[in-house]
Amino acid sequence: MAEPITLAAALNRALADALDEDPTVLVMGEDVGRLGGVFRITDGLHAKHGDARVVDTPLSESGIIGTAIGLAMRGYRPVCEIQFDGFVFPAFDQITTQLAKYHARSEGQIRLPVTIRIPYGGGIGAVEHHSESPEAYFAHTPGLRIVTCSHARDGYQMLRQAIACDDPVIFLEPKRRYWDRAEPGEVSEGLFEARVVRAGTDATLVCYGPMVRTCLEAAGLAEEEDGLSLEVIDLRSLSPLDLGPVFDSVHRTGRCVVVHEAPVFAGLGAEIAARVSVECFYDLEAPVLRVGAPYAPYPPSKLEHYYLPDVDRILDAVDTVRGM
Amino acid sequence: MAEPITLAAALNRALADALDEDPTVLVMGEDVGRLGGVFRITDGLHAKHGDARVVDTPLSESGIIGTAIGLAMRGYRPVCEIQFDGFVFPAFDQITTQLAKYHARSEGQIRLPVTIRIPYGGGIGAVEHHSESPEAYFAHTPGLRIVTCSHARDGYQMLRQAIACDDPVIFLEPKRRYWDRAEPGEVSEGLFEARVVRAGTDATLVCYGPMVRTCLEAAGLAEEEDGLSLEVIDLRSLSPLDLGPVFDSVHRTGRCVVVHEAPVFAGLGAEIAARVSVECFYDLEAPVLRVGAPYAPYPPSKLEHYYLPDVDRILDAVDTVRGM
Amino acid sequence: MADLLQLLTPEGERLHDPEYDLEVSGEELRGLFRDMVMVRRLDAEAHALQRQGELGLWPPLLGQEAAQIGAGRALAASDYVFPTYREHGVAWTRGVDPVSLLGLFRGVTNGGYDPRAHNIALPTIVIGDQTLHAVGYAMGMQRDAGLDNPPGSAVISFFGDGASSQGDVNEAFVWAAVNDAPVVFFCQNNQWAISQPLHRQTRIPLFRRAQGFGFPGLRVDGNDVLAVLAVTRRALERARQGRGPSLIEAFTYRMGAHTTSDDPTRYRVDTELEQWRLKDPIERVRAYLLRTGAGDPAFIAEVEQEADDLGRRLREACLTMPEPSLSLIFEHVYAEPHPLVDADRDWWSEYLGADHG
Amino acid sequence: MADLLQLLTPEGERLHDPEYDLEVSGEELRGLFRDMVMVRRLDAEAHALQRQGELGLWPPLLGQEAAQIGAGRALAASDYVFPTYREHGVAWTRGVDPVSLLGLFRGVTNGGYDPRAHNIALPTIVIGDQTLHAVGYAMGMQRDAGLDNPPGSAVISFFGDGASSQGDVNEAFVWAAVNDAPVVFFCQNNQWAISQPLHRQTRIPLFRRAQGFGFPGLRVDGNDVLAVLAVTRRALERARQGRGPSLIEAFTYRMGAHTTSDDPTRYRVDTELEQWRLKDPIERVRAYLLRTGAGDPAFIAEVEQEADDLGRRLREACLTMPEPSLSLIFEHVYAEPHPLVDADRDWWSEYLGADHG
Ligand SMILES: Cc1ncc(C[n+]2csc(CCOP(=O)(O)OP(=O)(O)O)c2C)c(N)n1
Ligand SMILES: Cc1ncc(C[n+]2csc(CCOP(=O)(O)OP(=O)(O)O)c2C)c(N)n1
Ligand SMILES: [Mg+2]
Ligand SMILES: [Mg+2]
Repeated sequence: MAEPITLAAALNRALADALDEDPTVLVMGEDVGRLGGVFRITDGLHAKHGDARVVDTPLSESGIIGTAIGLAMRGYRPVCEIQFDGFVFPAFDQITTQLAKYHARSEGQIRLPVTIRIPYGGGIGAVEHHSESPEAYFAHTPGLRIVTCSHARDGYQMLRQAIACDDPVIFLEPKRRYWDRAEPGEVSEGLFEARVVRAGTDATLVCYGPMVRTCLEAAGLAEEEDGLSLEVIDLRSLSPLDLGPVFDSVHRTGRCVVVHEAPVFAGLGAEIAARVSVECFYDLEAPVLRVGAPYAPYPPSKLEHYYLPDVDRILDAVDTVRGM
Repeated sequence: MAEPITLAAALNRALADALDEDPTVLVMGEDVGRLGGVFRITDGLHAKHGDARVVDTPLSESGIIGTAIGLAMRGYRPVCEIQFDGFVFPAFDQITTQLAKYHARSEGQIRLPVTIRIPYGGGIGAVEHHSESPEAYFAHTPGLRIVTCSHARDGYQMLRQAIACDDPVIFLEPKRRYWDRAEPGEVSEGLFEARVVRAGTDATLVCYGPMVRTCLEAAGLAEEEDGLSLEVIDLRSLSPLDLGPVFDSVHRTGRCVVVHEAPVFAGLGAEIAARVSVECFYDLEAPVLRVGAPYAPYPPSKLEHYYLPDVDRILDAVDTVRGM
Repeated sequence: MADLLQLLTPEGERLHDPEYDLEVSGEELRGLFRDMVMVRRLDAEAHALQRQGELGLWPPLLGQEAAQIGAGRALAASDYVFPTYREHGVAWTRGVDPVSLLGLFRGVTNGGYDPRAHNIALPTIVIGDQTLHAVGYAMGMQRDAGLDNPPGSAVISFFGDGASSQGDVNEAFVWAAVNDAPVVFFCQNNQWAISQPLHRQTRIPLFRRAQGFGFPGLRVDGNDVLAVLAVTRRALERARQGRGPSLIEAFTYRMGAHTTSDDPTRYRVDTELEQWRLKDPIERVRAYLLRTGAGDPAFIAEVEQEADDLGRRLREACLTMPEPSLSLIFEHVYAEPHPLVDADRDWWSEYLGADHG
Repeated sequence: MADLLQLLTPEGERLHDPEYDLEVSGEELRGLFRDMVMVRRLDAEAHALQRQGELGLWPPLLGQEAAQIGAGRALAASDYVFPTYREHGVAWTRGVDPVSLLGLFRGVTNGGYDPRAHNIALPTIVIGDQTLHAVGYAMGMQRDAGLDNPPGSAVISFFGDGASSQGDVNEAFVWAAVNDAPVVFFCQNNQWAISQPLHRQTRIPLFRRAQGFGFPGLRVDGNDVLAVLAVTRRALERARQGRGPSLIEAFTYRMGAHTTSDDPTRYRVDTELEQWRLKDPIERVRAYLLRTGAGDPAFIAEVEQEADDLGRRLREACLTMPEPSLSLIFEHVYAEPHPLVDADRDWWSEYLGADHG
């Protein structure tokens, strides 16, 4: 399958193969059946597997996660779709209080291999609640694993790996990249490993999900326009965080910029910056900077281009860490 | 009122005075009426003000916050009690999606002066879900203000100020300090200002809520045993964060340890460490260290003394930042 | 009463119900007709604007005109409304300028109008959340009046058939019941929640849900503006008198797509649509007006004309709607000053200033 | 049927109900009596242990023995149970060693037993959450059997009167109804949610809640072990046959404090307690046993003896319960390796090692 496909298609294929290969896998969520989900990620699954395995649910997110927990206790592997990032909060209690803690509570006797797929992030001109980046809430919750893909190549394998994982996994899908194409194929990294997606020597850009493409564009532009060599690292996993490659990189570059869409304040970038500041204390030529959203709710879409990190803001931060 | 009183009594007095002075103030929550709340913080309020103003609610946290929003839209100032930290999550959607965002959504036309009181943190030997520290979730949510008191003196005034604030305020009460006594009286700081609670020169301890007393004990011991001079800063407000005094301090001490009960990973300490690492980049003699909980759910209470920061762990971190 | 109250048949026959009859003057009738035609036009224009890329999204009310106008016109000015994203018709009855409904979907605002000016909250997008706000607001009215007196005003909360599955909506039923809150829960059962048919949410008629919480519920022909007006008036009156909440299930149909992003052909069949087209809420009133002479062709033409004018006005206003400025991101995050927001605002303005300079 | 099913009066008179009659052998009766005496003793011992500082907390089941034993003994081994923190009696019927119920309240574990060994989930402390787990588990049973076949096994979910106000519990009703899930919702209405009397949660009897969601609900004398056994068997049978969910409201009373931390004198009056003492669940069975000769004083003495032995065993086991080790904090956070947890574990062990060395 060398033919380039979209991230949406890759994820759809991952779900289709998981359903084919493992009879305990279920897909559940609002409108995942005939409609195939509002983003069509579950397209065709219901036609093939029917109501028992592709479950159109009532309009109740707490119900989706709560029943998925019960299904997992019975031996199933539910893959839940939350329709948009902004609609995961009614399920927050079930996710943080039950899903994240049941394995520890039961001292290893109860495993909850539940995958929660959430299309997240902005940049698609949507109305309120359709562009949130809730990753920091989940990362601060021990017991969950959080991963996010940035393109079709990773998308297929990461989703397969997430479904196969015996722990609960929050699988964040960068909705504005659903239509980006890449060649599918084997990926060498494990689900929880970061990847250097562009090698460089002058500064390190740390990013994930939708910001990977943006950072690569920034690095490309910096090279063209100023002959700057920026290293770009796609974290891929947010919990656990695989910062080894970041430390290695910053040891060399001495400069680091962390980029995400969520508000900077108490965002995941804070954790990354805090750790890099410790691990690379003697190598840092400049403080670790963070590029993200201001401390404000997601604005009306005509303003989202200000709110979201873009190539210019990233390069502005790079200039700053380079002392210019 | 110079007679020392407990934090619990100070908070009770603040609620009583607020109800007396402002007819729009309401107290609502589970068991806040006749029982006076499980911690007796609302003791006597129902007897004086009755069902209309001291509202025993159904057992439904989303209902408490959702109806408080409606009451606020009608011109009231609800002070909601969430019985324990671990029970706020069913209300997470109403808090993050509605309470935090309605003022921005309405472009300033709708103010929601709702105070949410939450007894939080561990150290009281409780069963699961009764010892959580959820502050980072709220701090990462623009539109909310988060404050936490550490003793009776601040407790009274901070709660009065929180209730008077025209924005939603999450008021975190360090439950294990409810029975600590202090002399009530005027406090010079504004609600959102940090305070240096002990001056020092060798290193800076940044803390809040239940950890303030622990840090002061650590500083006292360090002085006695090693003649170490530790500066202790009580942040008091977590959003906004008042880091000015912290920067001033670290400029002088060059060493900083941030302490909280919540898991270190993606906790509020990360934000503080990241900012101090930027602002004090050239003054730091050592990386900013964080002392908090490991990446694990709150353990059975017989293990909480390992899980929670204590004097020894704090001083161990101080040794580390002092290069020993 | 019957399982589905109807006062005006799809053919425009006036029915009489012993319990829920209604006296309507010719003028009232013409007013209701006009309202429905206007909001259908408003809806069509917004739909067209979205198709032409002027709006990012639009959730059409097509088919639900009678439910929204009947409910909206039952309200007193002092009552308060909590709508979802689809209640354009209700907003119309509150005197909200339709132009201000477009901003949300054009992406220039997350709100659009001043709730205090019209006693209608902003559209709630997160399903069900507003029902609890409505109960809280109603509890406030009770406190204004003193708990022992009838509140005199009431709240109405709109929600959909899908929303009935949300925990918050059911908690709202609990709270309203135990507080005897002056609130009317108005469920527009348009048969679909995006692609989910009603039976994914419930196995029994939705109006029966109320029984389980101890307050009355009834189902009304949601395409019959007179029946909706009658039952909503009654339910509001009950609430204002301090006799507590009720649930109205307006049985109607979402004639259009869920939103302009939706493709209903993937999940429902045209025959269903055809069935419902015969029950059009406007046609039956037109027929009744003409037959009874309460309205003549001239009047109807006049209304159509007015609707076209509204359409033109909407279009112009939409195209000339001012772009929001950067400051809107920061301005209203808090009611009181917040240093971090101020610092961000300053950084952004300086950065963009520099950038653009 | 009557509004409150009863098969054995407080005076120990056997009643007969046309619909819900029950054949119980003398042996069964003695067994139920024994169960109730044992769990009451278990409860009393744990209560005493808490008073002596050996447990941090204890939520007593005193007064709810019949509700819990009647429901528990209606279950088949293959059925699955979702309890709250108060279902010590139900755990007993599942063969869970009572000793393992103490660890949670002694602070040595957050669980205490292996749910898989007894088909009973761990106690759920956060009110209502478990009802959705129960529905999901039941949906799993349906899938095991194939959606078109009767599942053959069923799930029972316990919850309290207060829990009925939680969104999750009502969502569980929605999900169970639309899926015809083989689940029995067993509400122990013990009249109180800490200090909140029932009327803070509902204005009508709780069993009627089920009507609103389209499945049967009924109220049973929760202090009558025979009636509880009969209705629970019937509801479980119905579920196993694929006929969907039902709600049982066991009308009972929390004779003790909410937990050992609670002080009921602040919010309820002794006369209420006195009323309910006359309806004691155990006394009526004792009277019936003796009158019918199904049990003689010797048998009763024997059971008392057995209960005392259990009490002693509990006490000893509690006092000698091993302290948890540091590793428990880290060991089971994840099923698969997690580098951050490993790093934390290593740091803590090294730090404490150093510290203690
Ligand atoms: C909590 C939440 N979950 C999911 C969505 C996505 N969503 C928007 S509208 C809708 C269907 C709503 O159906 P219904 O309540 O019947 O109202 P209708 O759209 O038919 O008017 C869904 C699932 C949402 N807005 N909020
Ligand atoms: C979500 C949540 N909110 C609040 C609490 C605190 N709490 C523990 S038990 C209880 C009352 C429960 O009453 P009920 O459901 O009737 O069960 P009972 O205790 O009477 O058996 C409350 C409010 C909780 N555990 N979980
Ligand atoms: Mg609908
Ligand atoms: Mg109870």
